[in-house]
Amino acid sequence: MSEKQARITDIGPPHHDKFLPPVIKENYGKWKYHENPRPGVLVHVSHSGAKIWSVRCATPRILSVISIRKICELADKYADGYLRFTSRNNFELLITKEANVDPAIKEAIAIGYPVGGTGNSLSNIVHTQGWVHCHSAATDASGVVKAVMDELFVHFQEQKLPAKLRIALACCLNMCGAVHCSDISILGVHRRPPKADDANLGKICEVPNLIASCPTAAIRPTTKNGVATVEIEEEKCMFCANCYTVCPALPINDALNDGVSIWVGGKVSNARSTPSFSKLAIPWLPNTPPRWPEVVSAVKNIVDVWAKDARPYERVGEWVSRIGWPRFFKKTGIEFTKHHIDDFKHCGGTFATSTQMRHNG
Amino acid sequence: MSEKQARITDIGPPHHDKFLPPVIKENYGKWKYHENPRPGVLVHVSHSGAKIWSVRCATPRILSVISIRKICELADKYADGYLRFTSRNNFELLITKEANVDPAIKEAIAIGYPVGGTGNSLSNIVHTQGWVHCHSAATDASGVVKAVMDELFVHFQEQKLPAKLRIALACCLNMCGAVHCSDISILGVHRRPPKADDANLGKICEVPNLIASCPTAAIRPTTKNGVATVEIEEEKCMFCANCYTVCPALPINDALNDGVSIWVGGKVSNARSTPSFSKLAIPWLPNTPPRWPEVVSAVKNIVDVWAKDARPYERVGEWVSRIGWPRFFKKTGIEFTKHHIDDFKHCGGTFATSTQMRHNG
Amino acid sequence: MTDNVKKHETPLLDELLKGPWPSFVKEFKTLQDKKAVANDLLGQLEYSYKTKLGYWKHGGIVGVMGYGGGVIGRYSSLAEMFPAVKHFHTIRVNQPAGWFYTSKALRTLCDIWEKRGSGITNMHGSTGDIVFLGTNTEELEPIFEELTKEGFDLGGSGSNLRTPSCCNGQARCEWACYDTMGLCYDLTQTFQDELHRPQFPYKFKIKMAGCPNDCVASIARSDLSIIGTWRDNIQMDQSAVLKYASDGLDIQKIVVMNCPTKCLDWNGKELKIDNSNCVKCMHCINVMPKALAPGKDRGATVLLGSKAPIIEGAMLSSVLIPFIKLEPPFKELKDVIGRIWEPWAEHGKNRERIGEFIERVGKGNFLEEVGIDPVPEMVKHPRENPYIFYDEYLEDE
Amino acid sequence: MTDNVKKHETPLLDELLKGPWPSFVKEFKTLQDKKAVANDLLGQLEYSYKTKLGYWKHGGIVGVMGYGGGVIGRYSSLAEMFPAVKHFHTIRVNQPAGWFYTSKALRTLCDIWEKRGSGITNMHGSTGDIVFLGTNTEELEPIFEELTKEGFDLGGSGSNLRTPSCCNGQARCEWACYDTMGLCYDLTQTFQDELHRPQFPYKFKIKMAGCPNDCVASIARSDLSIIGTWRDNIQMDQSAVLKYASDGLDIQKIVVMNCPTKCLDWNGKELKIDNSNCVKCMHCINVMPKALAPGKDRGATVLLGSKAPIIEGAMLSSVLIPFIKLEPPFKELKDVIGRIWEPWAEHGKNRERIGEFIERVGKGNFLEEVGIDPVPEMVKHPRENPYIFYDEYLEDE
Ligand code: SRM
Ligand code: SRM
Ligand code: SRM
Ligand code: SRM
Ligand code: SF4
Ligand code: SF4
Ligand code: SF4
Ligand code: SF4
Ligand code: SF4
Ligand code: SF4
Ligand code: SF4
Ligand code: SF4
Repeated sequence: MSEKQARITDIGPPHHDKFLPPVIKENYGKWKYHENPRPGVLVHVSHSGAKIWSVRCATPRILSVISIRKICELADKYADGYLRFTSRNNFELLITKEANVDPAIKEAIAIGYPVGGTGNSLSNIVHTQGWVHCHSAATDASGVVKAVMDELFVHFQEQKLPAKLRIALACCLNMCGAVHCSDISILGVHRRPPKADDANLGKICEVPNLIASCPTAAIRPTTKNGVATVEIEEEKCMFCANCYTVCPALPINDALNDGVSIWVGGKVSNARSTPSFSKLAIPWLPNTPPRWPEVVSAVKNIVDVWAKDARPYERVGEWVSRIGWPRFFKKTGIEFTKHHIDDFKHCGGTFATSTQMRHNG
Repeated sequence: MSEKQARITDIGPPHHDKFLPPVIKENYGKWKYHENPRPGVLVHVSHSGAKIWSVRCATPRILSVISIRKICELADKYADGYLRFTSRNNFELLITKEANVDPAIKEAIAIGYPVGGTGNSLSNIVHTQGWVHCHSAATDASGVVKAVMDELFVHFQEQKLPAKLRIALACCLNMCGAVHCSDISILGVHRRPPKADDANLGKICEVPNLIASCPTAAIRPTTKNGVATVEIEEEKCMFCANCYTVCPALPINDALNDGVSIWVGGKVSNARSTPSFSKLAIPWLPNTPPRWPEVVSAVKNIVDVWAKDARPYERVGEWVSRIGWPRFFKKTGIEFTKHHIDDFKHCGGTFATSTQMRHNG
Repeated sequence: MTDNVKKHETPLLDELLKGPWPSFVKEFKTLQDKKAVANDLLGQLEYSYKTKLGYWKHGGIVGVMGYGGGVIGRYSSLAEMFPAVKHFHTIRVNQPAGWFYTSKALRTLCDIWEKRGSGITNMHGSTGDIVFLGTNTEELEPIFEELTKEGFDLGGSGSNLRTPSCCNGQARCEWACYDTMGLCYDLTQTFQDELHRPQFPYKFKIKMAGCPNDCVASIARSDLSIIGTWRDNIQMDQSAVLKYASDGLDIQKIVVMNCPTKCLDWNGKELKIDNSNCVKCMHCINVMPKALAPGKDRGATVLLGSKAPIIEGAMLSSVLIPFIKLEPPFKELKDVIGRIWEPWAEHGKNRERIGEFIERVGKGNFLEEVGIDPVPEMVKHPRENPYIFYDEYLEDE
Repeated sequence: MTDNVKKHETPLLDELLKGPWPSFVKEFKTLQDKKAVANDLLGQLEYSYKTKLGYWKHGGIVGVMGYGGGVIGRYSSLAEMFPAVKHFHTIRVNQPAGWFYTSKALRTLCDIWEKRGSGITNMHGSTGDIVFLGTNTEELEPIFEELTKEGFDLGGSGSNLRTPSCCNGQARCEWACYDTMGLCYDLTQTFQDELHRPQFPYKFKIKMAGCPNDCVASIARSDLSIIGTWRDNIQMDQSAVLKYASDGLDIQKIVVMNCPTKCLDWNGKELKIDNSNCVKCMHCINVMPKALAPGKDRGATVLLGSKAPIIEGAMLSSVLIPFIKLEPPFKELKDVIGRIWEPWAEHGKNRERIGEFIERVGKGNFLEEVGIDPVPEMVKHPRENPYIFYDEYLEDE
């Protein structure tokens, strides 16, 4: 009992007050407006007249303690040691003295943390673990992100896009990155049913649970070489990997057929249009490490077409809503296939139930 | 064999050519435009300059041979014997001589067939059999229609509504009248589970079929007094009557609890907005023959509020889309209940998934 | 009274003789003295009004020889009180396309029906048929014989093709983009066998509208909806536009602002249409029929699958063919109809409408089966869920 | 190298050292010489890049004493080739609200993690945690002890409340309609037990955004989404509007035309807002932050149920409470949270998120259970199907 008391638990995170720069503490809840003097920089102005400059710097999200310490030095030097991370894995130096802003930017860039991602730009890609840490990944996360951001880098640095551009990546259908609601999403997918490890399955997994885990009832119990295992009805499998999550003896990874799908037109904000899901653009592209050229050029193509065609403040989905899906496919040159037509449970609502069409568009 | 040959079958309907007035035959496919000189009258003008006047007269849809013969006389007198019926059960005298139009109108009205229903008016109510002929009816059809049209009669005669107003009625969920897509719909509903006729059920119906017919799996086999019958799990029953369609020994009618629901905002045309389903406005009103005053005043109320508030050419659903459902309920004074919230299979798509709201509306 | 039966009192129904709208009760009353069946129908209906219940029984297959449809069997459960409606079957008579008649033809129908049935009709049923309301089983064959002699045939019921119907189209409407009545007649004749003999999992309805106004509600009420449209530019008479304006039409507010794609532009002097963005909704044309008209390259959009809610919820038809030319003998269309029936007839479950079937097997698979290429016009938007049934994959060499 | 292991060659990964975007490979490389685990992680990842497969195994519950979450157990299936990553568990450390840090705090975290783990992190995980990427089972307790000593605690995993997160709100944003960070801290502390000990059918996430821009994607990524909004009129400084106009902003095109309810009116001199039709979408405010601001009667909309697609398809959160005032101690909100957890915890199926639960039992029933009145703001539109589970009826007297 005494031992238990000594052990500290359930304290929760430290209170953020400890980490706020004085100017923020003093003006908490009193901000009046902000300006965006250059890409990557915001200045928030208080009703009191006080100001705080935020310099937004990109990270690869994976950070070693070495790098974090370097970032700390930067914060010490220009921001009195105050900084924060954003909901998209950038960090922001919170600077009180305007004079520190430009030098901070210069040094951040110099040590490898580009500045940008504000306003109508492309910010960091929300992403997940991939082959770095997850058992479930149908593709890598960080590698694809790096390759795509290298190609689209100018859009992070500049604010010349029609609207904010939010890209997300998830390495499997679990979608730990918010790919279900992003302007452009990159999603790792399997294309072959899981292959039962017959020898071990019965030992590791509970067969009834396993059977129940399959949303399409594709899994049937069977016996092979005298041991209980399962077989997968290939026609019914939609490669969701839910069975694999439940039972590790049903690996679904397939070097040749795993790959990447591309989705477009989702959003989260309530600005102008309501939040909406991403829609399928490209069902499958191959996994081609280290730089996934097919994925990179597919994403770039969509960005280019959108950037050229959209009106100001028109997010990708809003742009497609205006021009219509037929034109999206035409303008991007992406092929429309039977896979684009929803055939899951609630598919009826996605069918075109009107004669309204741009026949001579 | 010879007998069989004598029997005429599979001849299909007579060719319509036989029934077209000469001016239509000559100008078939050559009409240039039309005008709507007064409510109930259309004049179509051909590229050739030829004209045809149509005088639209209401019917109760149920017509005796006596009445049809009277209508024939009218057609003979003013329209050279040519007439047609419309997709909403009105008839139209097809008149070649302009001079016949006014006398035709006068006489039609005199013998009980009011003229109107064109342009932005209320036309006839599409409806079904009700207690006149159907086993499945949860309300009468013709009686409700008569009561509602008596009340809204002015809107049939005039064209002062914001847009076309299409009302439909179906006496049960089978919805033989197009109530699923009408501006205002009147739908007969049951509210109690079917009661098995235990003594006869096993004889008349196949129990497995019957069980399979229930979409919510509310029907369970059982034995009573030694005979096979079924019992209904009351909590699971959604009163759809599908079981009764399959098995007459499961009557669902209930004098006290059958009644009428009101739906709004559906449409069929592709004009402006795309076709859309009707939505629940009032879950239940009592069956109060002969004149259903609750139903009549509920419909009238909706029509009045819409007529006052809508912009030109705004159908009921388009109007609600603009003002939002919260205001629809506020303006009409209709109570919003848990029954308005969809809880059927695809309900998720009907939930409000945005913060966009008129808080100070 | 043909028979010596007491005339039923109908105090409740009599209430519905009042008021300006034509009264269905009056229709029964005109025959009450002449026909026992009308009298008993009134009696039973009055009883329904009193008790708030219906008293009809379904079930029991009745019909005419060789046909699997066209008659709806119905029996009174109060036959002892109302013996004349003990049997009260309806007969569905296939209407002429567009519901055009001469008084002569109507009188012929009346004569047959007065002789052999209740004398009461629906003009028309919801599907489009002439509905003869109420007769005995024994009268069915004679009625059929007399009808066919006069050139009329029965309509559909049961798991058949149902009676196709259409708007009046080119007969009396300037907007019809194809000959709806011609097509309706042609399809009805071509598919007589499907209309009269059950060969489907469930009913199949066809409705034809000449333009996107859809005056027969085909997109909501038919498994196959054929709706006229055009591919080129709206035809415009600029001077007629000006005339509307000077006559007081607020073109900006009433026309321009209601265009779903905002592809109209009106500067007070000229109306401009960005036809590449026009979705052929008809609104501007509807408001200014003398100034605007559908284009010249006309045809139809073919949609599939609408139905009432039983049992998975109502459906609207969805796009199968964005644009098809429709000229007699309508070969391409008929070919498509045959092809869509095939997989449904073969794999459809009992009481599964084609729209439900398509959702169950997947529209993509259905298209493959039918041999139609998927196009984005078929969907509101591509899929949102990642559950793709990939059917292509690579194999190790 | 701490251990005497050969440095793995990584020709494929080295390709990702090139290019302008910061390289995650570089992050591993900075530790490759110092830590065998970094070296073997690089080795295994290079092998993944070569073979296009991942090599991690899940399963096996690992964690710290008394907690049911906060650690994700992970094992290499290539442990013979890469022994240092045989165990490679992640630790989720509950971030401070709004992800604010001092360099001092960060250095403390770095020191602990360099000593006891791979030295590699995610700043931050998708749910918001500080993610410590890769350590051994034996290190878990020591790490936990050192973290708590420094004032940090673990975040959530498993069928727990997950680590709540929020936008920076009033700390640095003029639009925050309530104190997101204050609320986030408060809820996290209040629900420590739910966060650390599994007591739900599945995970439960809370995200808080200060305004409808939703900078933490709460409406898409949290079972409970609390999004700031206001009830009164937009605050406007007309002269600042004019300044935007004279600075070249096309107010008509960029602002007015993009308003979802077209409730703005701009005549070149004055901007008028029909606030009764404003749906608080933020767009006009976003474009003109110096001229417009949310109203003064501020609070939040509470929405429920968003999640990723497994297994019924993705969901967005839907409205539970259209407007709620949010002042410490947030009693009403906490009360609601307790009430929504109750039926779900009791009746939810294993691995059933609350959004799925609500769809299964019916939102109306759920509301009844929770004691919240249904209002039309909860739905896009009322039901379209007639399958109403009436639960009131009349009985014969
Ligand atoms: C006669 C009829 C077709 C037939 O073959 O029988 C017909 C005839 C015409 N319709 Fe229709 N419509 C007829 C049923 C319909 C239906 C179907 C229905 O009501 O079930 C619809 C779809 C209704 C819906 O959307 O729910 C329909 C939607 C229209 C529209 C689009 C209205 C809208 O703004 O949504 C127009 C255009 C207009 O009137 O502006 C139109 C226009 C017309 C025009 C002007 C076409 C023309 O140039 O001849 C005709 C006269 C309309 C009038 O009443 O003023 N017609 N029209 C039908 C008359 C029914 C009746 O007795 O009232
Ligand atoms: C007579 C008619 C109503 C009317 O008063 O006009 C009618 C009457 C019946 N309909 Fe219908 N339906 C009639 C048009 C419709 C329509 C409208 C249409 O065709 O445009 C629909 C909605 C569209 C559709 O097909 O979905 C319709 C949807 C149904 C359904 C639901 C089908 C579904 O898949 O959801 C049923 C239920 C069934 O088939 O068991 C049904 C069943 C029935 C039955 C056969 C019920 C029964 O088992 O007794 C009714 C016979 C009543 C009787 O006393 O004759 N009726 N039925 C219509 C046919 C007349 C005609 O041939 O012209
Ligand atoms: C670490 C993290 C991804 C990342 O790289 O950031 C993550 C990683 C995993 N997620 Fe996740 N999820 C992470 C945020 C999310 C999010 C985003 C969010 O929280 O905003 C989602 C989508 C939102 C949601 O909750 O639906 C998400 C939806 C899932 C799902 C699907 C749940 C569903 O109901 O659809 C699963 C599947 C499951 O639970 O079995 C899952 C399961 C997993 C597992 C536990 C899979 C497994 O069984 O091993 C992953 C462990 C990977 C690993 O190697 O550590 N993860 N997961 C995120 C947590 C870090 C943190 O605590 O900050
Ligand atoms: C720092 C951050 C919040 C945080 O606590 O971390 C933030 C901060 C701001 N957001 Fe945000 N947003 C942040 C993530 C988001 C997200 C979430 C996401 O991306 O996952 C969204 C929803 C995205 C979506 O809809 O898919 C988001 C949607 C917005 C919007 C609405 C954009 C739109 O038109 O749809 C605005 C308004 C605007 O910029 O016009 C906005 C505006 C702002 C303002 C201007 C608010 C203010 O006055 O301080 C801040 C600077 C924005 C900028 O980048 O120019 N913020 N913002 C997040 C920065 C992420 C990053 O590193 O890039
Ligand atoms: S998206 Fe899938 S593979 Fe990627 S981290 Fe999440 S569960 Fe793992
Ligand atoms: S991957 Fe999904 S669909 Fe395929 S067997 Fe496993 S659980 Fe079933
Ligand atoms: S709606 Fe129902 S009750 Fe009415 S005619 Fe059709 S099947 Fe019969
Ligand atoms: S009425 Fe419908 S839900 Fe109720 S038992 Fe019959 S089939 Fe089932
Ligand atoms: S559908 Fe079109 S073509 Fe047919 S009658 Fe109506 S308006 Fe005319
Ligand atoms: S037909 Fe419809 S979409 Fe085309 S220009 Fe006219 S109003 Fe616009
Ligand atoms: S959600 Fe609103 S309050 Fe929070 S940071 Fe974004 S804009 Fe500011
Ligand atoms: S907040 Fe949105 S809805 Fe309100 S006035 Fe501004 S743009 Fe319009």
